[in-house]
Amino acid sequence: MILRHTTKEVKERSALTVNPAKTCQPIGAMYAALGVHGCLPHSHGSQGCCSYHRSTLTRHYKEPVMASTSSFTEGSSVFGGQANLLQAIDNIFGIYDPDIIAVHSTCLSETIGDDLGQIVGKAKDDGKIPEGKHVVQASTPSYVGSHVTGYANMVEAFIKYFSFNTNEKIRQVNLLSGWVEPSDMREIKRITEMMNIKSVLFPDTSDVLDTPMTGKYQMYPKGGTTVDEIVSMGNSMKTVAMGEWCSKKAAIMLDNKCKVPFSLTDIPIGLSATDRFVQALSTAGKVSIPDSISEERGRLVDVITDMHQYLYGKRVALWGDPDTLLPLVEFLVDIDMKPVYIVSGTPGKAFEKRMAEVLGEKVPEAKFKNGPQADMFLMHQWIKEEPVDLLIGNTYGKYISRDEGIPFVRMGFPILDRIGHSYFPTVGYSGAIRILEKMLGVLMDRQDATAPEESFELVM
Amino acid sequence: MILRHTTKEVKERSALTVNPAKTCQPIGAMYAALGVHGCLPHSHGSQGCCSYHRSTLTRHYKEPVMASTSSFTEGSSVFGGQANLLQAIDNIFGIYDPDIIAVHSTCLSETIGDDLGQIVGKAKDDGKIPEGKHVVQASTPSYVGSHVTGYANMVEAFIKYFSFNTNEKIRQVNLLSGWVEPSDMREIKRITEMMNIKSVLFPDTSDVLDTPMTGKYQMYPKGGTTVDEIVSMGNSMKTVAMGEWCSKKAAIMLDNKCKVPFSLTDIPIGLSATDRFVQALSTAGKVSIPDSISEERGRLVDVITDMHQYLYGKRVALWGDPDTLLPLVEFLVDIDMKPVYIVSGTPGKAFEKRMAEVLGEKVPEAKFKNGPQADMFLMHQWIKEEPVDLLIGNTYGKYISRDEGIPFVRMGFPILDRIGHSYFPTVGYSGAIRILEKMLGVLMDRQDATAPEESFELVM
Amino acid sequence: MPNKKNYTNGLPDPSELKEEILKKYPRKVAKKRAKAMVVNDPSEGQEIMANVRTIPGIITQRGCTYAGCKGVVLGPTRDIINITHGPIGCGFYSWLTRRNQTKPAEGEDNYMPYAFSTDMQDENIVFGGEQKLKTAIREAFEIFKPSAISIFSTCPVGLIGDDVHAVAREMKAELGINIFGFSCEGYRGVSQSAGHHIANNGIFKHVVGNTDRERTGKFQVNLMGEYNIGGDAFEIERIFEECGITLLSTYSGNSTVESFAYSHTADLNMVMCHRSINYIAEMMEEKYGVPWIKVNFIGAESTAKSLRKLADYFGDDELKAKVEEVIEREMVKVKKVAEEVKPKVEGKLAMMFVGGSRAHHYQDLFNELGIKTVSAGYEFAHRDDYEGREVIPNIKIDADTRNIEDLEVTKDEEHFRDDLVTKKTELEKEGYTFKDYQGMMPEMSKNALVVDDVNHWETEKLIDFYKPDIFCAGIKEKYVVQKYGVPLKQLHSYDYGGPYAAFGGAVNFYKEMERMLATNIWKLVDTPWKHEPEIVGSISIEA
Amino acid sequence: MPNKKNYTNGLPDPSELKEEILKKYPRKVAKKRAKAMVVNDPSEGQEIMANVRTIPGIITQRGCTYAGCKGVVLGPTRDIINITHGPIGCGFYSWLTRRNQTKPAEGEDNYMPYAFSTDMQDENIVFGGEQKLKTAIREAFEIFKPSAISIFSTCPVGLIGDDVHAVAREMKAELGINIFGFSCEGYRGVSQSAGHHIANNGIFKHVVGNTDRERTGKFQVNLMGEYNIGGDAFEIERIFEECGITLLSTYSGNSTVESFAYSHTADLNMVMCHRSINYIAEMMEEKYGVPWIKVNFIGAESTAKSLRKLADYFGDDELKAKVEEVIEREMVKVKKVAEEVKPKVEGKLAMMFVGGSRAHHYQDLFNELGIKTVSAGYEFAHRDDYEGREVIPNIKIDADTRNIEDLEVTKDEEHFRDDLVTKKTELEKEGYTFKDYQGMMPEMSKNALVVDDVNHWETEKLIDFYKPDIFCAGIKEKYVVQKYGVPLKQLHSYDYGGPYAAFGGAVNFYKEMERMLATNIWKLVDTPWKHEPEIVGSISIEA
Repeated sequence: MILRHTTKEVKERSALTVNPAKTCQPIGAMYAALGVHGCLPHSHGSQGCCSYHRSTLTRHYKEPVMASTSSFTEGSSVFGGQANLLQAIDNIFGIYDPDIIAVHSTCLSETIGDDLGQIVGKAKDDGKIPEGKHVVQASTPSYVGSHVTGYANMVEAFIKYFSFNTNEKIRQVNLLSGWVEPSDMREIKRITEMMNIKSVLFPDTSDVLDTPMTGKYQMYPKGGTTVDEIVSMGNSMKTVAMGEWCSKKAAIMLDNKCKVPFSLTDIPIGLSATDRFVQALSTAGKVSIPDSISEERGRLVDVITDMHQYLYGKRVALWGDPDTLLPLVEFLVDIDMKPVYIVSGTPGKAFEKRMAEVLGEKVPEAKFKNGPQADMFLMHQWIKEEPVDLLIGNTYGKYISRDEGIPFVRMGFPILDRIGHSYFPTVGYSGAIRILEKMLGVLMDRQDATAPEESFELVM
Repeated sequence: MILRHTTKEVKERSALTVNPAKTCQPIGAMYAALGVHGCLPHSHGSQGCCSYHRSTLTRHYKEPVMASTSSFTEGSSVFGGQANLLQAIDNIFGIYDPDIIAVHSTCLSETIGDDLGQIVGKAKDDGKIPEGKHVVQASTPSYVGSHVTGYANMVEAFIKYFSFNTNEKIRQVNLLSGWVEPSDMREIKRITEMMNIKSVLFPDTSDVLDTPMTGKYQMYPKGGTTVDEIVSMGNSMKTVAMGEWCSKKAAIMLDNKCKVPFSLTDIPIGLSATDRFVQALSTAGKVSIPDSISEERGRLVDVITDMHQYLYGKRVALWGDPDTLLPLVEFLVDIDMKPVYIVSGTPGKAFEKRMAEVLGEKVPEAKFKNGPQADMFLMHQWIKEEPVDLLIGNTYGKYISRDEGIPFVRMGFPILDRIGHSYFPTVGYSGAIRILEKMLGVLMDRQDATAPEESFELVM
Repeated sequence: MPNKKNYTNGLPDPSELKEEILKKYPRKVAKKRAKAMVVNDPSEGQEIMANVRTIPGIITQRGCTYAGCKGVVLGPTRDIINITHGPIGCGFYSWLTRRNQTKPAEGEDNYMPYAFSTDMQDENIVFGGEQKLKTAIREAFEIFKPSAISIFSTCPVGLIGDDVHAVAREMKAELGINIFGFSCEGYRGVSQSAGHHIANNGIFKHVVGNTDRERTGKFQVNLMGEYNIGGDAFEIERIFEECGITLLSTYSGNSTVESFAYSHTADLNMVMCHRSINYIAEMMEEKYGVPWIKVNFIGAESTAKSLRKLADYFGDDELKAKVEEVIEREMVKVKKVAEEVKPKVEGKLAMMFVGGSRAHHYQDLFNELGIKTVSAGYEFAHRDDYEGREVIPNIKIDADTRNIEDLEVTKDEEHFRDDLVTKKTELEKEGYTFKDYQGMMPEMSKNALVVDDVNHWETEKLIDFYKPDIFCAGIKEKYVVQKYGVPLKQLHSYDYGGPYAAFGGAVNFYKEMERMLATNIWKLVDTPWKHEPEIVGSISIEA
Repeated sequence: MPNKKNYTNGLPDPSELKEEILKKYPRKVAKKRAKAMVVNDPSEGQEIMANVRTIPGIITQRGCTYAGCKGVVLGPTRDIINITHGPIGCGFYSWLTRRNQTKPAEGEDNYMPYAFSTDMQDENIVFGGEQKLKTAIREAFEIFKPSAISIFSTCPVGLIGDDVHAVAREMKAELGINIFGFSCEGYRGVSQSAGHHIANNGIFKHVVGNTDRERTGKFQVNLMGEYNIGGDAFEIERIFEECGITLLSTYSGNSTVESFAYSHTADLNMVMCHRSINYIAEMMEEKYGVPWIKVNFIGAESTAKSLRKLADYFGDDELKAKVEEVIEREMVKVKKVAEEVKPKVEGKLAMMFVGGSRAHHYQDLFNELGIKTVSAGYEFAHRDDYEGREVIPNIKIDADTRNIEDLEVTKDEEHFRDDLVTKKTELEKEGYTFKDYQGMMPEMSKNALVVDDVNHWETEKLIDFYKPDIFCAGIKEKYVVQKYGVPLKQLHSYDYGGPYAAFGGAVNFYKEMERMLATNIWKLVDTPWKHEPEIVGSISIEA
């Protein structure tokens, strides 16, 4: 037992978080900013923040993750970080030459009250921002929300800074991608192309966090949404925003600032959410859903009906982010699995309401919680009380998996100990087949490993 | 121990095959014929053959696999199967209305000496083949070669029957796909499209053996190479034939019959074979290799270099078909793994020669054998002598995997107990990443399961 | 997906459906198939055409004689090396694909996970394969040291003139173990059924009676025609053991040739799958005087009935009491689950086309849940399996059947159980019936459509007409049927589930029906935009 | 991929490279960085600028004070609940990411796999977080019943005025277990280094000397600055045990606070990572009279040397003999592998930029394989780590350093080891050196480029100039460097390999170098068509 101190008696906690199912805002802001072409994220705080975020993202992607920091010391904390940021902006443009610096704040700079807008304004006034270059800034205090909040704030900041309605409507749809993998971003673009819809996907970390090995390092890889594209989003016909937590803010900003109406859908994970996404695309793009899409859907349904017996009734514990957990849990319910325990450290009242809608009738025994103390320790305690057949979540689940001997599918952030997530999508119908393949793989492996010899099956 | 009678002492055998690493010709002919649009494969033999082949293909694909049979009885075996086949052709066109019937022989009809060409000719003369319909026939005696031979023979038979050089060169390249999965066929088409080359892929089981669930059964799904396409192959500029065992015969037929020159490459599994395939395409299509291809390649190399430590020196046992084993073994050698035991029931001298070329210097300890008695029993005995870290092959490896506790990646035919192979390719650079993901998955799962608690790793 | 129909007030007359099916066929085919399709009327003795050749070109469910002999009957026996003599395919395809479970003790032989083949090559076809077969037998003996080896002939063997029986005799003499062969070439007979018969003959000739054994229990029986798919036999074994009944041998689930050899010392043979095994039961009665009764352990009620019949046979009060106790205890568990499941599945419609007995037996299980069987048929049965054994004398023996040897069996004076013959006579006087299989048709509803050797075209039409909620057949049919949005339950392999036999099996089956019939996954098949109007592109890439 | 260079005849003068690097910088930055880059000349006492602020905007390797305190020093201790007081991020990122292995006995406490945080919310920032911290401590106590709890302050804590030390005192009184806090806010100091110092202070103040313990061995030592990454400490423990040396406590690999509490009863402190732990060694000598020596267990030769120095300290003949026996036996295994590997990797070039000691220690391992270190530097070291401890008196104390408390330590009259002071004096007379760290630069080649706090731009230029065969750094650098086709070995996490310490570790490292340097995978990077001429499309889709 590695987690030897976890017992099944749940004691109510109001202050202590143990084994969190979330992390802090700035890493989300950093990830979002990486999805912009030619952008260097900048962490306005102690250099440890930047180091931690880069390390975590690097471990998840096994790819270079570049970002700079204001390197606060005690002095800056007392006198404010303006001098540090101004110097940083100067150095960054001089040495690393990005097109954009995307500054996010930290708990430190927020606590001391640094006004990023004012500082960036001063940098501009002081001529520290070269012609044609940009500094975007977002307030991302670590003590509010979670990493997802930081992502949403940075996405909103870019829209606020760049998108502009010139009153010339462009026949394109904005896609706010939500916190998904580079592979997922590729897949969303592929689906949209299949629908014959011209779109701008933002942010877009494909070709940024899955770059080829070529013998040459490129600090600003070819991927990422371009400035021109983000600007043009203000002239689009419609926005399809994926994920209430990740994308709603930016969608509202686009609506308010540029009068681009939006439709809010879930991140297209699983069957029903992809159905809704495809329908939202169809409405937004004013196109019929082509047969090729229906065929991909049909292949997914085919796998579901073929493999139903291995999925049916399986009890699942999940942890992660609301925008991915909601459609994923719905998918599990769709295919007769029983998502019985769900935690997310990310707060937001909609979580409980929507989970109740999805689970209420079908899985009345389900326990779910988000926000403070909705952590992996609590989930593990629930599991100790009554076990599950499957775990789905980030790498930290491996301790529970090993201690309890429960099959484990890695999904979410961060995945620190396996590869694949960067390359193979889990969104869309095809992505849902991958989710099925992964779940079936571990469930069937378990069956193969534990079946008595006489009932070891050749055909399954 | 399920295979409790397998011991490490290898006794030379000359007559007994135990746990074969091959099956018989007709199933290959059936699979190839399914890759033609509107075609019903027909087994000219006992109805058991047809039943066995359909069952095996169905279990592998979890999809309808339709084929008819001449339903020999004792009488037909004595008097010849002509009456049965004539009656079958009549019934099939009347009841099931395919565009093409693809007849293959069996050991039974071959032994009694049925001449398929003559019988089909008689059917034609008797007016049993409706206008615009076709009966293609291939001789596929079960006692020669293996399932791979049957595949090659049926592919050749189609070319022989349909392809025609009208002296009007068409600016397209023929692709002879080799025995790969529907997903692989899709991937080969995608790669060729990326290269901007117009091509005909034959056979093509995509959209045949991976059809969507729609609430309606379609006996002849939308996929499969069309008759027009096969006809047009006689006018193509060049043929790229994948796999010596699977595709060489048809390539030669096209060259001899239609004067379409060919280049023979391996099935593009792994890095080097895909390099050669892409280069063959480039030469055949007279196009430069686009950056997008180099980038996919670079992503593969990136994964290789990132994960090298988990692959390096791992001993692997493999079984399967020469055309897939050769490039796969080369890939393992490329990435510093040690493919030490390799068997294939399929005969052919080129196997030994090419394996020796790939393995000779790098893995001098490797044992490999093909043809008679090169079976899974022998391979298992080798493993008993000195174990391996990984097994790669079809589902029958699961018994060895369980008995010996060896991680196991399913590749090849048939895969009876897992899904995924129909949907996610293993060819091309991206397919190679999938192979890496699968191998790494089971190797790392093993590490996670067996590591002492104090060295259980979070980050890998 | 088809809309479901409601047949609570009786089944509709499917005569029009039958006509429609036949319309598609060429005249001769239609004529033949017409006789294989019967609109059932249990009040009349109707005749069905069965056990006749499948018409060439028709997409049938059927397999071959080899499959019936090696795959079905001998396959589940673990302590014998079954060598397939022929090209590699047949041995490969019958390698572990039938889910016959077996449970050897530590150290006991189990050759079932191995495929043995002579892998004939063209030179063997041209010059004969006997030498290769002999060498293969010697190699098998040398490596594995089995106590028995059998040889299964595939199609070319008979044609090229290999005498597997002579080889077997020679090798038996040379190696000193039991070795025997089967002429079960795929083309013999019209289906697997011929293979069953050949297998029965071979086992009876070469194994049964080879060893005697001291009585080890008060009530010694054999269970026949039970192949331990998914552990069915284990569940029946459990019940027998709890009732104090000694199971000498099962033909052939979880079996050994060792146990076949002394199975003639049983007091009674119980026959589950009538089609595949009645030959041995018959021969054993002739030779040893052991009577047989038909039983059915599929369905909780049927299991109870069969157990009671067994107890009645022995007439022992203690046994009867024990049987009642077991039934009562088990039925509590069964009823609990049935009560939970039945409301969710009652009134659903089933079809089943499979085997030589399951298409009949499983109707009992469905009945227990209130699920109606609207159409059924066998894949390889004979008329008696449909109409009951009383028609046997009237069955015309055609050429295909004549090709299968009918063993001439004579009384074994030393071992013949006159006591059992006496017992049988007495019991019969009291109305106890032996060898009394009634067949499927008398037990099916009026207007149910009974179809022998159903084929693909008929399957399509049946689904279209009845819109069944569940279809039972085999792997080849499974995904065809499911594409229509109709779940298919494999009754050969149980879809890798089970056991479904006896009481525990009934519970499993009820739960499986809940899974298959109370799910919403089939509602996912239609796209939500199926009925939406087409939109003309606006924000398209080309625009 | 860069072409490799050959430096067998000495390293080239990198002055031009340095100029080129500096050219890119704004003037003030260039001026500062110039002092942090030294073209090494081991014959002179050169000065390097170190332990100064990283310039804002520069992409540095460095982390923060919290990382040094909680992550590095306290993280590896298993029997204490380490609560991060702050927003969730810091606790999350330091959760199990440093590979400090630990091996509790059955039933012993191990809180390392848990992340504890007060997860501060905005109301805690506005109204203060002390109450929440108290509640969190009570909850932790109630659920886990630990014997000690510590509190780690993150950035906002100091700013909003939470007094974690007062909270600790209050809770300690309330709960009756050892509770103490660290003011290790991320912004204190200029790197992790400040955190080490703060951690040293806290442990010394709150733990060391808390319990006495009877002597359990003849030779009692502590090992300091060894964090059991990848099991290094286990390997050293094994060697000590075989030599008969009693390891009281390791700071802090595979450690417990329980062992820190009696660690003052040791006869000697051995310091591995000078940077992170010398404070405790110093303070322990002042308070308890326990002397310390610098050791290095990275590299087989260094290990042998360190063991001999240890034996010489105790001066015991039996111990000396035992140490020689162990060295001899282990070196046989080490040399065997070295001989296999060396020919394959000899002459390769390495660079390393990491830590406060590894960039120095690992040069020994590389030297044993004939691999030359062309450039190196530390991430968070001080001048003494480069130039040797003799420069300490000359180091200018700047404001950032002054912010870190220097504990005032006084002699503990009761426990002070006068015997050890005497021993030390005697040994010193014989030429034995204590506290004698020489630093990295004197041991590096002439013209090697030494760079403190190397950054991304410099990394790029270094690679371009030297074309190294292997680059050692951390996770943030790994994939950047590898994109150049240069393999990177992480020397923080060992890339999830190891142990690399002592003799067994050397064997592992040699083999790892064989894997990394003798492979052909880097030759796969270039496409085979890289140098082919462009072809103009012919059979294209559009055509």
